[in-house]
Amino acid sequence: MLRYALQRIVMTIPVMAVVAVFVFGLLFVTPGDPAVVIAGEQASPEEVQAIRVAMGFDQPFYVQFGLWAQRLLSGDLGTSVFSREPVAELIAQRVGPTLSLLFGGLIIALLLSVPFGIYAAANRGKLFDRAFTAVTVLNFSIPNFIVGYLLVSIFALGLRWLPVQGYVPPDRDFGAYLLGMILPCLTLGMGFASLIARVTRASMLDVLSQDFIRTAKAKGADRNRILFAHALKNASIPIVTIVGLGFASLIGGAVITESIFAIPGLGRLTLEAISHRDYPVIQGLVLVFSAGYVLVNLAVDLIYVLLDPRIRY
Amino acid sequence: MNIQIDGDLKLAMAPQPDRKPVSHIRKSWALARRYSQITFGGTLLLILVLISILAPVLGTVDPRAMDTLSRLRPPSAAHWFGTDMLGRDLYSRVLYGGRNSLMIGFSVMVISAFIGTLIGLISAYIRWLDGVIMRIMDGLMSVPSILLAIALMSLTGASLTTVITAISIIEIPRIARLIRGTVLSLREQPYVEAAITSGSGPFRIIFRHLLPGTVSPLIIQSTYVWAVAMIIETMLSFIGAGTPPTIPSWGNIMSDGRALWQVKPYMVFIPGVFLTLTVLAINVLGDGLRDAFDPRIALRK
Amino acid sequence: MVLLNVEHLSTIFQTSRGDLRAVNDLSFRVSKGETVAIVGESGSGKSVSAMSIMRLLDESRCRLSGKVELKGRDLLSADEAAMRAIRGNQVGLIFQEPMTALNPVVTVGRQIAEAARLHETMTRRQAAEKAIEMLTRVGIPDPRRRANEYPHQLSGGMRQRVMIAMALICRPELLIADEPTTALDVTVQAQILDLMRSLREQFGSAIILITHDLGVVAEMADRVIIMYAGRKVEEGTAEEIFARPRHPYTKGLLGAVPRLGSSLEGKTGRLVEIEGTVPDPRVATVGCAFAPRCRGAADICRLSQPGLVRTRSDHQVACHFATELVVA
Amino acid sequence: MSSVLEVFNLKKYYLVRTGLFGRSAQVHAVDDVSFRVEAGETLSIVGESGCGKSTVGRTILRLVEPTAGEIYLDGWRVDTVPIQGMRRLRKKLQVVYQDPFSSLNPRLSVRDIVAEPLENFGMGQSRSEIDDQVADLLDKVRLPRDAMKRLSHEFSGGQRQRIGIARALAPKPDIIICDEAVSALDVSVKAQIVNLFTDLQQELGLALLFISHDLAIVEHLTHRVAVMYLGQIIEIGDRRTMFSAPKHPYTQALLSSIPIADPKAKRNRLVLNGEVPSPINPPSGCRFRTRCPQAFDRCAVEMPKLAQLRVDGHQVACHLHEGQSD
Repeated sequence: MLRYALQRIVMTIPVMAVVAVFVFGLLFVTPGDPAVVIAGEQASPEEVQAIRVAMGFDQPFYVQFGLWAQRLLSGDLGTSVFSREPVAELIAQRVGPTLSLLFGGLIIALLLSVPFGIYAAANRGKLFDRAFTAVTVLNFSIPNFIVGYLLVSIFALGLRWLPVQGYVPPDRDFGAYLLGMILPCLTLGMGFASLIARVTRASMLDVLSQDFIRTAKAKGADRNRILFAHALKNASIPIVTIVGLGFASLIGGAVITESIFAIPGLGRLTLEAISHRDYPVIQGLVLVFSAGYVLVNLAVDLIYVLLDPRIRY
Repeated sequence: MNIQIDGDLKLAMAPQPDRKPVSHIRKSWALARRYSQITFGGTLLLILVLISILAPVLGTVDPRAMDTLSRLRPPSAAHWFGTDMLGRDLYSRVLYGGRNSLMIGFSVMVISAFIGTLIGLISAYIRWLDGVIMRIMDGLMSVPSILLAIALMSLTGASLTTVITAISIIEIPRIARLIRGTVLSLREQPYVEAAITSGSGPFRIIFRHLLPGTVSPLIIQSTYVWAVAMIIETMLSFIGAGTPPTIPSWGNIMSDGRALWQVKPYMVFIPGVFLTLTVLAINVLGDGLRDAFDPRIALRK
Repeated sequence: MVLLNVEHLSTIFQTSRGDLRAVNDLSFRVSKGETVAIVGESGSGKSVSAMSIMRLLDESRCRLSGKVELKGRDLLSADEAAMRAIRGNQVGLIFQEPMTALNPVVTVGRQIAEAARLHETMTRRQAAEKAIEMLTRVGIPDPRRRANEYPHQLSGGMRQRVMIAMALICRPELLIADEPTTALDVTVQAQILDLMRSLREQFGSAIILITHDLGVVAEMADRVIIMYAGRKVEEGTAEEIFARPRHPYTKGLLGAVPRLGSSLEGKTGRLVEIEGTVPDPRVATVGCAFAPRCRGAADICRLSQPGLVRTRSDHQVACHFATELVVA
Repeated sequence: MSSVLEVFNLKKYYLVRTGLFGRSAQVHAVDDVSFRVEAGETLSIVGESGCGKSTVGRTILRLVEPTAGEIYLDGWRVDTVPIQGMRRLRKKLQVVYQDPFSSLNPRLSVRDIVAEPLENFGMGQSRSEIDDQVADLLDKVRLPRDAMKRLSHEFSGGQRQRIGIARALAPKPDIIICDEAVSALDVSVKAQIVNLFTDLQQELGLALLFISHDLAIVEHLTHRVAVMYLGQIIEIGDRRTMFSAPKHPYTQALLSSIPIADPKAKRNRLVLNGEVPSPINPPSGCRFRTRCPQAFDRCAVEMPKLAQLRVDGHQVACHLHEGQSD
């Protein structure tokens, strides 16, 4: 187990290296002078030159990358061009709301998807299953900001049960924090729920058609036992996989959701960085988000070991 | 040598029992019912595409024409979907915007299908390159797609080309992985081995035995790419990092309506409904194609 | 004493291309402690008939008719709860491919114990002990360790032993074995057949053995049922069938299988061919389903379906020429 | 008689890695196998699953690269030619696969499947010339000519296997490797295909390398038999001797394990204990000793060599029979 974990951790290194090279290289493959890109079209030549020296653009590519990578490995993500603050610090300040949102969204997605997916698979072809299929494909097709606006229209503007937008930190007023997070988490979770639900249904159907299910029936097991004691553990492997793979889209959704609900998280930071052309911050954010994705998938790989004895070590 | 024909052949060659002649309409109807998802998705998509293509003859005005006298008008006979804060006719903007949104999605689909297939094929065939290519694809896939697009867009000026390029870069790894996986599993098929032992060279094997097998998974995946690309374009435009504001697209129209959405929700929801219908049509079509192509699922039905 | 009585059993699948009559008017009996082999090629309906008897088919997609009585109790009209109480308890089942028939993510010990706990009230620990005892009886060395292993850690032969242990743990009166040795190598097959014979002595279970291998039939069966295109075409004691096959299909089957050692008798000429293949079960036939492949087929064979005729007290055949063949 | 196929000391070891940091282990799939196939004869390689018989065939076909050894086809060295040169040699060496479903490309017509080797080996100038040859080949395998236009999935298993045989016959090979070519077929169809092989051999003077686990079928069509166990040939000889007086304890057990379709046949069955050991770590000395009822001390120490017995051409690798060799 330990060796397997180590092996998986080692395997994330090349992936992260590719991301780092990519993020760094982006500035150079884009047409035009990177210093001009960062400074903006209206900047004076002096300003451009200042940025060029500050960012080290006057040195050859490999030197720059070497220096950048060296600083990166020591945890230094660079300094914001706009606020002059260290990028790592900016990210640390904003990470809390985003984590709440991602975690809440994931929980809601799982709660909304897995039970219905199982139920639909167990009742394949019946009315519930058809309705389920229709609802998931519809929900899957609505961009999540529209879902967000719909939810706000109903629950905040219409019924006035929940706040329209804004974020209250949990240490100031925990109740308000929870109340304020319901709609954002629902917005984020619903689209993801459709994806997980579809995979749950499909993989349950796949497992239910296998021979060992017939064996369980032949032993005299009842429907619930077959569904939960025999099928679910087998079916959970693709479910866990899709949660891992879909995490990237969850992160993307979080950026949008934060902007709809005015939550001061990493997504908002990203948008601010874009409007300021604050490239070091964008670099840092892409790296951090990718690392998050890679970590989640590392966790997924480790969960496989618990679920499937055929994976050894 | 006396030639004896098998009984099973006699059986197979025997004239089939006469069937009642079925009219073309009934046959088509039966097919349409059997592949109801393809029929539904395809028809809806066709309608939406036609609406955008025929936008100039569907009672629209110049989508960029501003009329400062009639700003923020609600839907009426003159302006079916109302007007925006610059007094532009929303109905015309939505129809013309659909052209751009659909075109961006379609272009991304074609570009990423082509390049992704090429990369996937190279990866499956040239072993020493496989590791490198796949690590690069893994790296690209581990960057959340919206973020990747934002990063790309923030560096290049906003234009239709850059939007299409950015979204294609996101989707290429997915296609490449699919094609690589399909080719690798097809290569294990005994019929490909049989082609090798029949003396076929690599070109014949690729073009005759491998590529045809990737067509159906590619088509299925491509439809989803189209849908996803349209959603990404909308999201990018919505947060102001997508299609330039001068070009109408569903994302841009919604982005314009964002600030006022609590008072004028139709500015977001009308283009939203069009987008949702389009994505729904494409997704349903994709599901239908998958069920029709995938013999494993089809058998179970 | 009759343990299982099947009368006029038919199984019809509803497919998009029409009704598929997989089992057609099948009747047979199994007495206590008896081994009955059901023999046929793929598509003959032999497996489907076993699944129909135990009501293991998806009944939303097929129709069962006729009568299946286990110790006088009708199974086709029994509700699902009653069937569950019978499955694994009074009737055990073994399947062909032990790799896919075992749950890959549950230890074999637990899978065996589950079969016991579903029918008898016992603690987890008692069930586990009983599972280990069964593993010992089916000849698995080091059963305590093996009980904690997963199916993929066992060899094919051992997996089939696990299946047998699972099927027999409640001492069923009837064991249905669907191609139990087809997926195994011959030397392992010999081991499993040996095991099944010795367990048959110990447990006294009747066995329905479904197979296409006439060699296995000859080694195991008391009575043989030959199926073709969903119908029983011949039935008799094993000795009768092998010594005096009446139906042309049975004769063909026996001739098509090469006999080991035939080269020593200097007769390794051509094998007997049955021309053609099993007919499409969706196409309704008027006459005898075997007629298109039968060398002796006459007009009557294409026009009317032959009924079963008793040619001896222990032998039935469904062929228009059955009685004439006896004379000939 | 001349040898069509000669194999000397063929070895195929696979490396299996146990994880990224794990040690790599060697699977001895084929371990020092030698045999020859004469023109027009059938040599059968029999054994249980995992004994390496299919790997032997795949190595000869260069579908997998041999680890060591020499392979000659009509005197030409096969195992060292570059893969481009191999394509020309394939004309003489064809194969019929086990699965009649997956071995035919579902997207091609029967004509295109059978014509593929003809086109590859330049055996026809025009389309009509190739069509004529395909039609002849369909005659040879007893398929009607109008099958050409149809797709392979319209045919039954036995018919598909005939298509596969037609494809193998197309380049007029000297030898065909039949890799479990009848195993997947139903009993009655199996007999048809076995008979077809026998007829084709007589008619065309083909050599066959018949790889199978079904000894009863093998007995029916073979001239000589090689028995494999854990990657090695443990006994090889002509059919009569092999089936009447098998020498190796494994061959004896294998033959006695086959159920005979006669309820009155009373036999002394030799049921082997245990199962085939792992080819990653084969037993020392004789590979069969862990299951052999007659094993003695020497078997664990020394690997028995395949040695000629006085009986014509019959070779066995067993310490029990060493005294009888010349």
